[in-house]
Amino acid sequence: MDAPLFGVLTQLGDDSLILGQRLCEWCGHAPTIEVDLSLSNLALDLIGQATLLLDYAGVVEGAGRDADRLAFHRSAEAFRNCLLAEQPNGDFAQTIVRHFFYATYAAALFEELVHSSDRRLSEIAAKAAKELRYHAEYAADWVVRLGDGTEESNARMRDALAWHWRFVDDLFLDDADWVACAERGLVPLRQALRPAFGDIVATVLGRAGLDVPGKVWPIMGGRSGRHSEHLSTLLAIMQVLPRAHPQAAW
Amino acid sequence: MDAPLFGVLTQLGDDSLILGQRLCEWCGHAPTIEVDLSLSNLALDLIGQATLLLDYAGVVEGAGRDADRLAFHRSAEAFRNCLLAEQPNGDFAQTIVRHFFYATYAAALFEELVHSSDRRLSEIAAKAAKELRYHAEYAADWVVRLGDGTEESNARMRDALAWHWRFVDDLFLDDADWVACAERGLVPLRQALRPAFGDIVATVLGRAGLDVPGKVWPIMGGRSGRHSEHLSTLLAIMQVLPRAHPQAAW
Amino acid sequence: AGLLAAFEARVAADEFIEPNDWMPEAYRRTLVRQISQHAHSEIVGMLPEGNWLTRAPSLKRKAILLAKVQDEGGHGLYLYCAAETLGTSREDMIDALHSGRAKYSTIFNYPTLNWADIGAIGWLVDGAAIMNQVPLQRTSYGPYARAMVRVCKEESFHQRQGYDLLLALVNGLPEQKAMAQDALNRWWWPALMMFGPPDDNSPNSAQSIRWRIKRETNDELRQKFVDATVPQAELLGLAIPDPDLRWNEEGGHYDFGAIQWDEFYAAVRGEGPTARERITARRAAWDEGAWVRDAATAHEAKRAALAAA
Amino acid sequence: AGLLAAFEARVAADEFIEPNDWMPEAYRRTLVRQISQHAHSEIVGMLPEGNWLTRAPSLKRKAILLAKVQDEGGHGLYLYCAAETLGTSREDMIDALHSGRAKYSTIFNYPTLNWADIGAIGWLVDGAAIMNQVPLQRTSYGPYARAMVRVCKEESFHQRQGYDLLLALVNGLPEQKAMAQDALNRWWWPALMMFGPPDDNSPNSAQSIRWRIKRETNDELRQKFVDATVPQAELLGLAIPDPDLRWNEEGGHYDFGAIQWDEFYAAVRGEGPTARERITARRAAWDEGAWVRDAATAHEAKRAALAAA
Repeated sequence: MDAPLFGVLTQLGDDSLILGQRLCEWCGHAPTIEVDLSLSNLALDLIGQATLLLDYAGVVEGAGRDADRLAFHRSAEAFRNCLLAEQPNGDFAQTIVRHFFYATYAAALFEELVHSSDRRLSEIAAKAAKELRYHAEYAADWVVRLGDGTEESNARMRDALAWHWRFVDDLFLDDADWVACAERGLVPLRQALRPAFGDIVATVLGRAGLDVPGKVWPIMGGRSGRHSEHLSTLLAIMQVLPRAHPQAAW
Repeated sequence: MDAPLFGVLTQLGDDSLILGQRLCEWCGHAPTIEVDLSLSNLALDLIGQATLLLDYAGVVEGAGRDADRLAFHRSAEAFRNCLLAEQPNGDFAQTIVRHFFYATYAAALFEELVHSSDRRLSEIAAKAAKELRYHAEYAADWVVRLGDGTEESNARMRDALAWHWRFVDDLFLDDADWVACAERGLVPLRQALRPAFGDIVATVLGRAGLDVPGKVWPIMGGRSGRHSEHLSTLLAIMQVLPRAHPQAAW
Repeated sequence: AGLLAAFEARVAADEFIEPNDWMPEAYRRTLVRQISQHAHSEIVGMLPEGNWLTRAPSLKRKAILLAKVQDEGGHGLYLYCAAETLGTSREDMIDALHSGRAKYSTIFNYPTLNWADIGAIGWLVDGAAIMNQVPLQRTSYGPYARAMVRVCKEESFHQRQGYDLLLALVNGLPEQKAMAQDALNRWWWPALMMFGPPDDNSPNSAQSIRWRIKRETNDELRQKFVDATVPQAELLGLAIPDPDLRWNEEGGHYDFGAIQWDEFYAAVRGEGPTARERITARRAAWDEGAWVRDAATAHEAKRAALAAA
Repeated sequence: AGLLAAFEARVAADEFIEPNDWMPEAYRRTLVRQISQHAHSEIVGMLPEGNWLTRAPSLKRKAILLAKVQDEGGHGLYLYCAAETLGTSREDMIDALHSGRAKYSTIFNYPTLNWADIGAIGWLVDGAAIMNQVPLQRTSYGPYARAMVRVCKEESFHQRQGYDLLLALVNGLPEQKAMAQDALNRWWWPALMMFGPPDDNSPNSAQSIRWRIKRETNDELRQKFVDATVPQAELLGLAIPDPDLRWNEEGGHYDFGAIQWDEFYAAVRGEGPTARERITARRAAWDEGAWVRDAATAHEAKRAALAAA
C-alpha cells in the first residue's frame, strides 16, 4: 500500500465528509428557505467529493474497503479531518465562518491538485475545485453581509471568528504523509497556500468591518486523529445504522 | 420462556433505563449545583432499578442475555418503555413535569408490586418503591415551586404540562402482556392506579396554581415498540460503544 | 355578475386564469389557502426526512436524500411564489403557519422511526402526493398549474427512489426486511388519509371541482392510489396492514377497510403524534434566524444607500 | 503587628485558624483564591466526565460514573461553603469563574476522546489531585482542612475505580487496550502539569508554605506522583509517553523528561483545547437556569409572606 497517498486521500476525504455531515444537520432549520437550500447544496458537493476521495483511498489501500466502509466503520481516532471541519454548527455565524475558512483553503488547494501528477486525484480535483470556488464566494458574501449587517450580527461574527481562528494552523498542517506526497509532486504543500489565504481573509474581513483575529495558541491534532470532543458524537449518529447492522447493504 | 413476564419486566426496566439516561444528559448543566446533584441521584436510582429489572428479564427469557445485553443491543422497536420516559429534557420545567408524572405513577405501581406473587419482583419493588416515593415528592415540590414562582416559570410549566399530558394514557396502558401477568397476580392493573394518580396531579397542580390539562388526543405506542423520533437518537448515543465493539467486556 | 359568468365560462373551457385576471374572492381565498398549505407541507415535510439525513447508512443514500429534501424546499419556494401572485406575502403565510392558522398535510405529523420510513415516504407519501397533484397540472390557476408540472416531475423521481430504497431492504437481511414491513404498517393508513375526508364529508369539494381547483374527488383519488399501490407492495413482498383489502372483480378495483377518521381529524386539529415537534422546529428555525434576516436587510440597505450616494 | 505575630505562631504550631479568628488580609485573599479555584475545578471537572456519562458502555460503569460525578459536585459545594466562611459569596465566586477572573485546574480544558479517558482521569487526574490534597488535610485554615479530609477519602475511591476501568480495558480486546494507551498518551503530561509551575517559577509558594496553606512544593509533589504512578502503569502494561523516563538509582526516584511549559501557560491563559467549550457550557447552564433560581426565590418569598401573615 502507498501509505502516504492513503493518508493524503483520507485527510481530504474526511474533511469533505465531516463538514458535509455537519451541514446536513441544518436541514429544515436554516434562517430562510433559500439558505436551507444553499446549505444542502454545499453539503451535497462535499458528500460527493468525500465519496470520490474515499473510494480512491480504498483502492490505494487495497484491502477491499470502499468509501462507505471508510466512512461508517472507522472510529474517531482513525479520522484525519482537520479540527475545523468537525466544529459544531453553532449559530449561522459559526457555520459561515467555519465554511469561509475551509472553502477558502480548499478551493486554493484543489485548484493546485488539478495539476497533481496523480491522474485520478487530478480528475477529482477538477470537479471539486469548481464547486469549492463557489463555496468560498458564497461564504465570503455572507461574511460581509453579517459583519456589515447589524450590531448583533457583527458581535456574533466576532465570536465565530474567535472560535474558529484557533483551528487554522491545524487546517494548514503538512504532516509526514502530506510532505512525502508533496515531494512526489502529488500535492502542494499546504503551507505554501497560507499567504494567499491570509490575503483573502484580510480582504473579506476588511469589507465586513471585522478585524483579523490576533495570534492565539493553536489547537492541533486532527491530521493525527487527536480530535475535539465533537467528532465522536457526530460519528455516533452518522454511523449508527452500519454499526448496528455490519453485514447489511443499503 | 414466560413471555408475558418477560414483557412486563422489560416494560418496567426500559422505563427506568430510558428515563435514567435522559437525566444523565443534565449532568453539569443544571440550574444550580444542588439540582445537578439531585438529578444525578434520581438517575442513579433509575439505572439501579433498570439493572435489577433487566437482569431478571434476561433470566426469565433464558437466552443468556443480561441487563447490559438488553440495554445496549436492542434497537428502538424492541424497547417497551412508555413514550413519556423518552421525551427530551427540554428546559427544567419539562424535565420536572415528566418526572412528576412518571414518579407519581411509578411510586404507586412499585408499592403495589411489593405484594407481587413473584418473589424476585417483589424484592426489587421494595427497594424501588422507597426511591420512587422520594422522586415523586421531589418532583412535586418543584412543580409547586415553579408553578407558583414567577410568571415566566408558570408559563413554562403550562407548556411542559401541555407537552407531556398527551403521554399519560400511554403510561397507564395495560397491554396484553401486562393483563396476562395481572391475571396471575404478578402485577396490578395500571388502570387501577389511575384515579389516585389523577387525585395527586390535581392536588399538586392546585397548590402550584396550575390547571389540570383538558382532554387531548392521546399519543400511544411505547409498550408495543412504536416510539417517538426521540428514542432512536437517544439509543444511538447510549449504545455507541457496545455496538462498535460487540465482543468487548467493559 | 357578468365578470363572474365570464370567469366561470373560461374555467369551464379549461383556460388558465392569470394573476391579473379578474377572479371571485372565494376563488382567490381558496387558492391562497390551498397553495400556501401545499407550500407549508413541503417545508414541514423536510423535517421527518431530515431526521434521517444525518443517519443515512451509505454515502449514496445520503446524497439522494439530501437532493430530495432540497427539491422539497424548492417546491416550497415556487409554491410560495405562486401564492404571492394572489396578493399575499411570504411572511404572512409563514406567520399563519407558525400561529396555527394555516394547516399543512397531516402526514408530516407522523414520526420517522427507522430508515425504511424514508423509503416509505418516497413510495407512499410522494406517491399519494402525485395522485393528488397530477390533475393539478391542469388546474385553472396558471401559476399553480405551472408549478405543479415541475413538482410532479420531481415527485415521480422521488417515488422511484423511495421504492428503490425499499427494494434494497427487502432484498437484504431479515432485520432490514422487517424495517420495511414496519414502515409500511405505520405509513399505509396515514397515506390513505392524505386524500382528505370522504366525499360525503368534504364540503368545499363541489365548488373546487367546478372551479377546476380540484379535478377529482378525494375518494376517487384514494381509490386510484390503492389500486396502483397494492401490486407494488406485492412486488416488494410486503403485506399491506389491512385485513379487509381484497380485489373486487366486478368493480375492477381493490376494496379496502375502514379508515380511522377520528385519528385523521385529530391530526387536522394539530394533535398528530409529532405535530408539536414539527411546529416547534419551524418556529425555532424562524426565530433563531431572525438576526440573520435582519442583518441581510441592514446590509442591503447600506449597500443601496452607498450606491445611491 | 502583635496580631500577626500571634497568628504566625499559631500557624507554625500547626493550630487551625477558624473563620472568626483574626487573619492577615493576604492570607484570606490567598485562601479565597485557592479554595474557590478548587471549587470551580470540581464543578468544571464534571463536564469532561459528563461527556461520557450518556455513552458509558455498561450499566455498572454508568452508575459508577454517575456517583463519581455527583461526588465532584458535592466537593464543589463544600468548598464553596468553606470559601464563604472567609466572607465571599457563592454568586461572586461563580461570577468570577464565568467572567474569566477566577481560574480552575487547567486539566479540565483537555478533551475526553474515548472511554478510557474516564479511567485515565480517575487514575491520573484524581491521583494527582490526591497528592496535592493529602497535605491540605493539615492546612492551617480549619474549614478547608476539614473539607479536604472528606474530599481525599472520596478521591482515593475514584482513583481506584479509574484504575479498575483501565484494568478491564487492558485485559480486553486489542482495540480496548489501544484506547487505554491512547488515553495515557494524552493525559500523562497534562497530569504532571497539575502540580503547577516549577518551584523556581512559583512566586507565591514560599509564603503559602510558611502559612501552611501549602505544605510541599510543586516539584516535590510532582516527583512523588511520578514515583507512585510509574509502577502502576507497568502493572497495566501501558507505556508512559516519555522517552526520558528512567529510574534514578542514587536518588531513589524516577527522572523524567522536560514539561512543555508553554502549553501549560497557554492553558492557564484559558487557551487550552476545550477551554471555550467548558466555560461556554458553565455560562449556559447558569444563564438558562436563571429563571429556575428566580422562581424558587419568588416562591420562597411568597411562602414566607404567607407564614408571616
